[in-house]
Amino acid sequence: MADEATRAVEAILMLAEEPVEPQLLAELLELSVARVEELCSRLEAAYAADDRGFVLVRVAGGYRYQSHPDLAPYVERFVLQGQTARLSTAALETLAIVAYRQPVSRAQVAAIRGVNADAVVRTLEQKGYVHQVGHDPGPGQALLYGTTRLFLEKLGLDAIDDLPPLAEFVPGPETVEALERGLGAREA
Amino acid sequence: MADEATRAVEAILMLAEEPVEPQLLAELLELSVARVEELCSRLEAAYAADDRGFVLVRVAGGYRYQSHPDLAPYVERFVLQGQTARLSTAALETLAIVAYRQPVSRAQVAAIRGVNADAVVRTLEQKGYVHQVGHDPGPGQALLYGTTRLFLEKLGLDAIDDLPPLAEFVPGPETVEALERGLGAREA
Amino acid sequence: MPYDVQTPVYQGPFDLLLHLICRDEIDLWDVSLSSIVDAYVAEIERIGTLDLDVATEFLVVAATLVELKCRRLLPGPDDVELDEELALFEERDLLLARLLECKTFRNAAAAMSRLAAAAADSHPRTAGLEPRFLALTPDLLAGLGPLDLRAAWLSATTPKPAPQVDLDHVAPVRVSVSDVVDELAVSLPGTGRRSFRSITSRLATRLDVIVHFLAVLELYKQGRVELDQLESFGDLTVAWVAGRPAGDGAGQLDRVGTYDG
Repeated sequence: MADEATRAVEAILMLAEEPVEPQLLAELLELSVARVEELCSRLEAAYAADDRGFVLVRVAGGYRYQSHPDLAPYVERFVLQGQTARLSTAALETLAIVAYRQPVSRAQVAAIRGVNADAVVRTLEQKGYVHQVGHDPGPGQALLYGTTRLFLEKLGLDAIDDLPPLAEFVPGPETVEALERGLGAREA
Repeated sequence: MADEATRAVEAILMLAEEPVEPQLLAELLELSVARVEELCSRLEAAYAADDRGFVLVRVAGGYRYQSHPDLAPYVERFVLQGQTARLSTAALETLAIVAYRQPVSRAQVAAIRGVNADAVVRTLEQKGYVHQVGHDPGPGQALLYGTTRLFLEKLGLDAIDDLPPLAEFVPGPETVEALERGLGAREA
Repeated sequence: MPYDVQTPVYQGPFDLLLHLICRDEIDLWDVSLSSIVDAYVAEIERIGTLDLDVATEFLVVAATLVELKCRRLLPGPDDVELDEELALFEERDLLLARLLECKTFRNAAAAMSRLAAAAADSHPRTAGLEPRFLALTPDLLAGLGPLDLRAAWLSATTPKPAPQVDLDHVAPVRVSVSDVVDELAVSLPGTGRRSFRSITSRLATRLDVIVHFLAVLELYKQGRVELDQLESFGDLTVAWVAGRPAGDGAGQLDRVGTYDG
């Protein structure tokens, strides 16, 4: 017999439209956040053990139901509309810079990519992946950007800290060498 | 070990916004309707046996997940907690499109927003902000929607003409194209 | 609904430089200056009508590369000041650092793209409230004003505004270094010594002059012209090397773009 709290979590998540934060669940159920997280972990495990076609995931700071990834072929037949267009390389690179360097100004993004970033940042803002988070205190008061909750949802991340560390992406020694050689820093 | 068809039913129902007819499930899964109904009955029974906080119900000619009726007090608390107290961006944008473009069909709204608008329009209709105002004279006879008196009252407007003008804004080619496509599209 | 269209155009000067160095595995010092500059000029031509900032960045990086490379071509370190040499190293290291940074974020972008692709296989439930609970929801329009509605309309419909920079005042770049090398190989043999200023006197833009200068350096490298400069910043005299008429060099002209040394 499942306990009432666990069943209540299932009921609430079934009709939530966005990931539900464990804090809110804790408040509604008059339980500690830790207990809520424990209940959710158990549910996740139970669905996996029962081999259900849906999963309970923690994303963007909350819990929600999603279809099981391995059923994507069936689901895609059903969800014809609302498919978002793939992001361009330029948009992805800009998004990466905002994600790792936030809060960051458009000028800073432009400096890293070597091209004007205004149009791309505007597009990302319209799509809801980045938003304005403040102003640079320095002269010029440049607008600063950060990533949104939607961004976390799209990447299936719980929090921005769950991004792989940037250090993992620093080019390897071969690339560094090739670049150094290319620029004449090393004799060929 | 659950079979693939059962899992696919769960996945599809999990992300459907409206009850899904067994005919559609049968088509998507390449099964007979009778088989689909059998799978769904088994799922209903399994959730009941596992004492889940949600139920699979047959409603309005289709299947959908709902919260278990005996958990209504928690759900009510969740609703009142204000998690859904303001319109989602999707709903607000849809409302704006209906307000400025009325009379407008759901297909046209979907074409402008790029995602299916049925569930959102239904919510707005249930809340009494929009209502059906007629049929498109063209083929398909799509239902056309407009805003209600309640909407005007809530926004403190006398008449719909009192909405801030969009004069300085000219829709770009994508929007125009989407509108045209929407006009030609069959009402979903 | 606006779509991002992926075009084969390079995403800025670093992109092009990374492409030249990494993807083609080219040692910039083994290829001719002209092919580097040609690649940059080609990109500037392609993007020139779109975005002045991008074109400027291309020019800055191209200029740095040209400067680095020219130092290699010019004879002996004796006449190069130590300070200048150090400044040049600094510029080079800065360029290297920027390339590495750019590449790092490019790798991160690829990883994020994979994460997004994996996440896209799993669709969220967004069905929302069951009708029986809808009556409970508070006034959804509370605190909403007409201007919010207008803003929502704009966010729903605003297409991506294409960047529009009026570049009518910028003359399009038409010549490449190899074109000019060909041209000079035809015109120079008949004229003996000519000053660089007279060669370039009718050119409209600074970029054209630079391209001609690079072409002259290319011919010098091939041993087909002699250069004479009496004083720093003075005019350069270009003389065709006798005995090597244009016809002879046809084979070599095709090979502009590769150095032997």
